[in-house]
Amino acid sequence: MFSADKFQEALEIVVSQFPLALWETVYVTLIATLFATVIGLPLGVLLVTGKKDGIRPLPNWFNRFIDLFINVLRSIPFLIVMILVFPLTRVIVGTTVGTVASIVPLVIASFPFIARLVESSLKEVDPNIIEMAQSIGATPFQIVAKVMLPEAFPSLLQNLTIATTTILGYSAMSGIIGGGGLGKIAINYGYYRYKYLIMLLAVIVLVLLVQIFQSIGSFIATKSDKRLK
Amino acid sequence: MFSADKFQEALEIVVSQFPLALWETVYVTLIATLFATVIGLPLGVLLVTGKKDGIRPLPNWFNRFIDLFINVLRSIPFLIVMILVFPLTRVIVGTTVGTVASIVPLVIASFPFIARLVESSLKEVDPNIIEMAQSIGATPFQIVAKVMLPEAFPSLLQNLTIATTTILGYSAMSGIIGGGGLGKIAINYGYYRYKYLIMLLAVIVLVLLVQIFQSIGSFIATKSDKRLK
Amino acid sequence: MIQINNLSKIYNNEVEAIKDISLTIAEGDIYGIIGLSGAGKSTLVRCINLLEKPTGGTIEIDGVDLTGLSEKQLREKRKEISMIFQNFNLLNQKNCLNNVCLPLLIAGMNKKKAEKRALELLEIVGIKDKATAYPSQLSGGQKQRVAIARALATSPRVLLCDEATSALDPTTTAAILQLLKDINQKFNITIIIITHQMSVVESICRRVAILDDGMVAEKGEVSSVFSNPQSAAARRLVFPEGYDDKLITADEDVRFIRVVFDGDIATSKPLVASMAVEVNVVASIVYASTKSIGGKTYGSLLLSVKNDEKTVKKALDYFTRNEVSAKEVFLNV
Amino acid sequence: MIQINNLSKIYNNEVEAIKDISLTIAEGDIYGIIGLSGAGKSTLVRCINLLEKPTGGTIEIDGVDLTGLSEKQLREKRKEISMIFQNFNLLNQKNCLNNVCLPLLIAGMNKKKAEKRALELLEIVGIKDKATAYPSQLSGGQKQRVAIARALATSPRVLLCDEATSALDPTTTAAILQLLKDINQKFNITIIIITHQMSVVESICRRVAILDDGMVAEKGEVSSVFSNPQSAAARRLVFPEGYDDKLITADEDVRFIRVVFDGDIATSKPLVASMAVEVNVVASIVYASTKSIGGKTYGSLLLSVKNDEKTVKKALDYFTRNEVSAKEVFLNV
Amino acid sequence: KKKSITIAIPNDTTNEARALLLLQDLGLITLKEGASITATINDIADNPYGIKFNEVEAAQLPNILQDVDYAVINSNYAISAGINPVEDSLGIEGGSSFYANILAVKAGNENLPEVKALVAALQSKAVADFILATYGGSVVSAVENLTDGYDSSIDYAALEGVTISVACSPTPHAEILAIVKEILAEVGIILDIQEFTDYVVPNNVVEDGTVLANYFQHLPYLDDFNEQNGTHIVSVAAIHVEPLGIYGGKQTSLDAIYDSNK
Ligand SMILES: Nc1ncnc2c1ncn2[C@@H]1O[C@H](COP(=O)(O)OP(=O)(O)OP(=O)(O)O)[C@@H](O)[C@H]1O
Ligand SMILES: Nc1ncnc2c1ncn2[C@@H]1O[C@H](COP(=O)(O)OP(=O)(O)OP(=O)(O)O)[C@@H](O)[C@H]1O
Ligand SMILES: [Mg+2]
Ligand SMILES: [Mg+2]
Repeated sequence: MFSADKFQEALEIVVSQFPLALWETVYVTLIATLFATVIGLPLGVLLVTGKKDGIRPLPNWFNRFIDLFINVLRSIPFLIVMILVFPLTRVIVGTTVGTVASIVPLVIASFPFIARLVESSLKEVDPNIIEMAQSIGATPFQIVAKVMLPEAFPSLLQNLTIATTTILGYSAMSGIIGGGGLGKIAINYGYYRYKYLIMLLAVIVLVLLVQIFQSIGSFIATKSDKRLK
Repeated sequence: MFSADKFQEALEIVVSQFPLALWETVYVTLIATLFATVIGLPLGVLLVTGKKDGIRPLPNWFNRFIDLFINVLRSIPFLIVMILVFPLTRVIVGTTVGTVASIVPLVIASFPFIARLVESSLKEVDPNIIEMAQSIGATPFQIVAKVMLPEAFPSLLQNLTIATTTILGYSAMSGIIGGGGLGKIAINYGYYRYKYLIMLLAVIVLVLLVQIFQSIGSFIATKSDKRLK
Repeated sequence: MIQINNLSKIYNNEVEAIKDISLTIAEGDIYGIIGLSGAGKSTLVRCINLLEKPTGGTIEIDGVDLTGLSEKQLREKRKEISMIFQNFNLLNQKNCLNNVCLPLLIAGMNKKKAEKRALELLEIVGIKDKATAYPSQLSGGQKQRVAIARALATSPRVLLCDEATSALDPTTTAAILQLLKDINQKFNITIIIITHQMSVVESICRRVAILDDGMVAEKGEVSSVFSNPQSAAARRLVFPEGYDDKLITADEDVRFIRVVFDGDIATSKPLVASMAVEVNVVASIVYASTKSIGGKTYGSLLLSVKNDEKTVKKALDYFTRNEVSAKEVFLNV
Repeated sequence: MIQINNLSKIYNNEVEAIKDISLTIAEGDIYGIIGLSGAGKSTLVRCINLLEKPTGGTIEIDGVDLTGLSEKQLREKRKEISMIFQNFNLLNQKNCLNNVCLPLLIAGMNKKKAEKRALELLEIVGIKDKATAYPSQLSGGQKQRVAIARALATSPRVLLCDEATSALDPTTTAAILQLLKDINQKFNITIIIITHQMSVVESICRRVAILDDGMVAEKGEVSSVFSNPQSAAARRLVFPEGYDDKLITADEDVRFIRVVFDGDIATSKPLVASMAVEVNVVASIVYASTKSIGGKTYGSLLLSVKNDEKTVKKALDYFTRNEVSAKEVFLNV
Repeated sequence: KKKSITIAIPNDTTNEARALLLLQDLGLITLKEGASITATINDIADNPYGIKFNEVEAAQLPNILQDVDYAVINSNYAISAGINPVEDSLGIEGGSSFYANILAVKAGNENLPEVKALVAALQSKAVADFILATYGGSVVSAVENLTDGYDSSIDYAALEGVTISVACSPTPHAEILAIVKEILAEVGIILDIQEFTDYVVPNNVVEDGTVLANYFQHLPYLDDFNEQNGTHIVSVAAIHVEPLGIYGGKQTSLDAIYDSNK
């Protein structure tokens, strides 16, 4: 299927482009995940605590607003998010092209997703335990910080791992605005240039990367879960 | 910002294309979610039950294989998934283009994601309750069907809602292979033709759709959760 | 002082868990709340610190109506009220030490001091060796003791115990009760104890309220309620099947005397036997629950004697002479 | 018959929860397991149905070694063994009725029949009115009763009860125990009861094992173990602080007699008093736990009498004559 | 240290190569010997001005123009974005029909009456007029002998009611096909225009027979595609040319490049 000189060519590209691309993928994914978590986590917390029967009920219009806001961002296709956030990217990064600039739409597209996952994790915390925290006079902030987040930690970690690999998947598309990374190589060579061997190699490295993220995430989540004996 | 004739043009497109596109979006999303769930749910169950300390431990190599398999699919950018599944699409749908054909790559791209979300939900089921089920001689299948799934139901529903909106987002990209829908309109007009008004309108409809999905999902999840009083 | 006025709680507009309850609990008191399963005991104490929003009525602690407080004021107030939950409610992801530390950290103590205090408390409840174990690695009784340690950690002014010793063996129970008694005396804290172990009420409570189907069936000094239960609900609890209508009606020729030992009398004193010898009253033990701790007897006896004014009087006099509190009990409604 | 041989369980390679335990539990027996909190009681019963994989030893039920069974065989076996868990383990998302139905459906009964049977059981445990309530809407005791109903639903051959009445008031406890006794007699099922309520052991168990720090400190007939506990652990449980080293050493001039009432003697018989009058033995009650049900007395008394061979003999004779089982107890080690 | 110049170029095969060839023509870079329609930035032999390249999806170039010094943009995207290729470009490809967009079908179908009818309509004067009027020189008709829209050698009566499907890109192809649709409708032929936003699928669907023809690519791209994928698609007519131009973003003239090496 793959001839000798295709191998030769692929090898060259692997050697010349993969190290940088790998590095770009890793740092774009991690930084985007980091920022998306920084925004998504508090938002997810608000989604749970602000509910009518939550620990710090917020006005109903405000809840609806956050809900709508997240849904708006989640309903916009990533391609369009990329365009829409250009002005924002420009303000933050100074430009809209390149690897660094691609982090902004990634963050915008994924923090609502993380917020929903956080919401889902926090909802699993035993209401009796939250009640206990209220009974000792903990403030809503303390309940979140000292009870809900620690109790939901394994689940949060599990979900953040899911988010990270999703972001990694999205990051492949950032080649569209000049972002780099393995996803871009896979798409550029595989999709636009039919060099399936290179695509395959890029995908293999991506898989390894996801595998590593996933293993680390699951490992810590399982290790840190004190409910299992 | 938007001149009168732009409105005129937008209105025409809204009237002529939106109804079909809306319908396409809804059915592609729902059918894709359905199939992705049909595949992803059992897979997610296997991920939890097959673990070394699960209720039906599977050989280690098998667990690793499923894990790898899911990660492989999760690491391949959606664009590439679309291309790679062409042969499969042809076998299943008979063609590789069009709205119906776009369901296949959507399913392939999203069932691993659903499997992970299901895994995350099922992990939250109280191990003591599973133990109880074992003590009454329930088979692994019965434990899954009668204990784990019902106990995790609100969380599963919450996560499936997340998955549905993510699939809806992905479906926008299926315009590339001739799939239809609001996402395609948003991308074709907004992304390729800079007709932001039409894009905006398409996005608004998408948002409404997500809002509806989300509301239904959250509503049922909350209603069905018997842990809250 | 805790003043509960006309408290009621209706769940989901249909289950009337408690109905129009009024109680006064004096500062420094140890107050028992007993009642059948489902009587509303947990609901009542959960209303005291407003974990459950009452449907009606007020709760005043030291003259402050809790139902009228702002969120923030309520939080401050709650720091003075500890609760031991019926189902422990430990954080699953934190070890015992950190579970006990939690209320201390919430109250603003620094980590180091909190850990020191937590260790002390774990030692007091006898599970210092489990400090680094997680709840899932503990036995039922051990979990309960962590919950007790946590509740005591902040030296609260009010302690609400919802079946705080139900998972403990008698020895550990006695030790925990002694601990509660000690801190009650030393720090004058008010303790409210829900329990279904009558021995717990007898051994540590001063006053008791008996809940029945969401209402207070009876309340008062433990000695008087237990020796002379007026309501059917009280009798059912105080003499679980010891009280039996058949028995009473069949034996119209006996009368009952309840003797309560509160440690003032030495074990070695052979009361029932001596009474027979000394004043010639032959009493039969209908119900007994006593134990001797450090040579003193605690608990109660229900004796039956001949239905005869003089005999009853002789018996009561005998006990009074011996400085044992005794009362005639009327078991027929 | 349940035969436990050299069973041991070590958690995480460090906590030796039970150590080399061997026990034989006869078919149709009601067997009590008592011990201090953390002694290993729950671990032991959890090993019996192999919920906990023992580190060593075997468990034979009716001659079949469970540890050697295949998954499938084990499942079939487990259908004959019900367990009431210390922490209930109810499905939170199912109402009481469906919780009780679960083991029936698992066993293959059709939905309709299962619901009928579940309702019957809920009625028996006294919470039929809560059939459609969810666990979060139940009181502690109500949850426990659902767990009991669930365990009884399948009419098991063996019933493992891990503190099955700890959250229940005395009246409900008595009713549940009566229920257990009835089904034990009617269906000859073997019941293993973990409890820290000595009254439970006394009122329903025939044999008892006392666990101490993971080992069997003592085992045998309830009447003999309770009247003459040999081990320190047993004494600590049987006479919770009633047994007190100081007391014993201080009073070398007394000897102890334990009297067990098993319903054979009428309440109205004034034993202690009569003994004083009739044979002139003045006994003092060191520890008492008795109750009278339907005119019969159940429970036990620990009496102290003068340290004198003749007095002790006279007392024992007196009880024997009155057909009450009594034994001298040696509290000093 | 002076700042280097950045130029954004399309990231898809042919457009990237065309952009690089245009820059070579402008004397900004030199490509390796033999670099052709598949050239990438890896094929740059000499980059005397130290230009940095950003490979961006073709459609996004107008959007990011203001963030780079220059961008090489396809005319169709430039027009859509309100940029006038004739007036605004700092350099533009010649009207060479080398890059003419073609109508392509699977080999063997060239002489089908449906294909012939389609070709006749696409090469009509009406279409040429539409292109001129709508795109004003930024899309140039490549048809030499304009027809009246119909081919006299075919039997239109036999084609009545037939549906012809064509895969195409949204602009300008789909817009041009809209005119064709009207022409064919006159004789009862239904044109099914299927828009695709990528450059791979339209060839695949022609190859597997899902659609009859496609109209989105130029010949060099098709040749490369056939070679790489082993497909057998042939061109039946050249319709229009979309010259690629270089536009100023942060810069207003190409002088900034030439100056940068001084
Ligand atoms: N999963 C576990 N990991 C580590 N240690 C454990 C685990 N489960 C129980 N233990 C320890 O094993 C010992 C015996 O526990 P077990 O639950 O059998 O006690 P128990 O006799 O039932 O006590 P209780 O009356 O308090 O319920 C305890 O010291 C407990 O801390
Ligand atoms: N969240 C709720 N929703 C509906 N009903 C409830 C709820 N919580 C409690 N109840 C009902 O209220 C009544 C009183 O419950 P409560 O928990 O106060 O009883 P309790 O006296 O503590 O009983 P126990 O001794 O069994 O713990 C019970 O009938 C119970 O079913
Ligand atoms: Mg309660
Ligand atoms: Mg236990």
